[in-house]
Amino acid sequence: MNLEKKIERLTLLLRIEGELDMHTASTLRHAIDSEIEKRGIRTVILNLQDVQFVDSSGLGVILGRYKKLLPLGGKLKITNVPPHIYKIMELSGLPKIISFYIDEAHAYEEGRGA
Amino acid sequence: MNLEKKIERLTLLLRIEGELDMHTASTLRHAIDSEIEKRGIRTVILNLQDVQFVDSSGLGVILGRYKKLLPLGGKLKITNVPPHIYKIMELSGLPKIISFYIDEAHAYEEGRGA
Amino acid sequence: MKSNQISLTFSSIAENVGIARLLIASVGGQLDLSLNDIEELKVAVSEAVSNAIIHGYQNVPNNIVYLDLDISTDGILTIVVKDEGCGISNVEQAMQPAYSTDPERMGLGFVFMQSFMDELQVESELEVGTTVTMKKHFKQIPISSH
Amino acid sequence: MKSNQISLTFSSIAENVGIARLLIASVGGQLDLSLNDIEELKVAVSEAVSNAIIHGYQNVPNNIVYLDLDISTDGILTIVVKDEGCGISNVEQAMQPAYSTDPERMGLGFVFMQSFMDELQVESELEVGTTVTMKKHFKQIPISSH
Ligand SMILES: Nc1ncnc2c1ncn2[C@@H]1O[C@H](COP(=O)(O)OP(=O)(O)O)[C@@H](O)[C@H]1O
Ligand SMILES: Nc1ncnc2c1ncn2[C@@H]1O[C@H](COP(=O)(O)OP(=O)(O)O)[C@@H](O)[C@H]1O
Repeated sequence: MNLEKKIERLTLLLRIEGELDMHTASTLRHAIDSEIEKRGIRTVILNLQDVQFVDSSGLGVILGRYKKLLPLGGKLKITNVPPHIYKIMELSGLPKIISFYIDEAHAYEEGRGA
Repeated sequence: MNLEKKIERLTLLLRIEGELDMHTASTLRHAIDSEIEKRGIRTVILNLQDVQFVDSSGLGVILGRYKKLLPLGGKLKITNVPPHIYKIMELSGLPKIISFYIDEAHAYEEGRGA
Repeated sequence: MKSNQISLTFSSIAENVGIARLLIASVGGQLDLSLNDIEELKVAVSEAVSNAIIHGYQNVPNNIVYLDLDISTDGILTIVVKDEGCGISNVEQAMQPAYSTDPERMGLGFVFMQSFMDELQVESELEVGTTVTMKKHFKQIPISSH
Repeated sequence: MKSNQISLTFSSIAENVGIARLLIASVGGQLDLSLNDIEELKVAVSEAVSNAIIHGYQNVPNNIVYLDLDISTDGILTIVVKDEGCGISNVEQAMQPAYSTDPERMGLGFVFMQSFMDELQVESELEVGTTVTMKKHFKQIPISSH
């Protein structure tokens, strides 16, 4: 897994590339949690365009970050989900809890208006 | 392995795609030998552009076809060899025996002139 | 006619989960399964192997995970994932959706295995280990004879 | 620190040679080897596994080939390919370039293994089988601790 990181004020954008499983999930968890703690990040946007695989370990880390941000008044947003990844997410019920956006621009926008 | 076949008079052109090992070598052998026997093919051109892997089983089948064509007054020609495939071939000594061409046009040409 | 049998055994470290997936994807490709079916097989294997490492061996690295594949000529792919770890005290409860003994996890591993495979069977004994057997039916393809 | 150990055992059929290569390529990728090194590992493994199937088991399908990988933390990848086949009567002769007992083959299998690996050792006993041990040195990469 590779992570491309962009920080803009209190928003962290992560472009994730590769396989999201028990091995890489902990790397992702650490990457997000350290930004929340060090910089007071409140909005996390995950661009999943180049994610090739996800299983329940990967989904668990995403849900875990959502739960961590919630009491801090923060938000987790997901963009650019490939269809085969969305199918797995749907089975997990994640889309009922977390907001999905078609692309990064839409994910950024919604925050600004509010 | 996939084979794309073109026959023009007594020349058989095979574009080989994929891995050339003990599993696929026998398919290649059969494809060439049956054309030699059925149609009296005398020139065989192998385009290796899309070969991703070759080992001594694959090279053995190529050398075997060369040896089969020789007493029939035929020719085996190889074109478009990717560098990493050429390295393995070089180690086997094959380029000292078999003629290599940069592309199909050059391989066809040489035969017409002679 | 004999079936094709492939076994992968590997140290219980996270890096090896990807190798287990690669193996099942490659076998699925040989069986001419659809990309979607292969994707689902990868998830099912990933869940079972992750469980063996995380739960069975509690992330202790120097243990062995067993992945046995049997491709029978009558069109059944059998996948067995085995560990010699701590075992499960109540298998029925463990298989409930959203049930997990780890608060950080979703409790969806068995749900995914069940959804993506045609058959799922879990045998476990405390202090002995856990064996997950999964089956997938596939269209038979003629065995090459050369 | 413990090494990573991965074993693949499989039926002696030609389709499985590609799976053996896939495994070594994946392990090579994890060790951050160059594409060229990975290519060479694939050839060496392909030769040893093909020999086990073709020569050791004389193409009879219902036998088992063993491929054991050991990735030690001191930077040595050990590859063992084993068969319980017919064995080699004269190993020294068998390893000569261009020597083959099969007129259709080139006798380059051992040459390729020798060229592409840092160490090659062949043990064989008639009617018992053949074990080929190959080693490749790699730059150590820090073991991830998460
Ligand atoms: N191989 C195993 N060894 C021991 N316990 C296991 C094993 N597999 C599953 N379990 C138990 O079953 C529970 C449910 O498993 P699962 O549905 O995969 O969800 P999760 O992995 O998210 O916890 C686990 O939390 C664990 O307690
Ligand atoms: N696993 C094996 N079992 C039995 N004989 C073997 C085995 N590997 C190699 N040999 C013998 O050694 C010879 C040389 O092997 P090799 O250099 O790989 O060339 P080739 O496979 O082209 O014959 C083979 O022809 C065979 O007689």
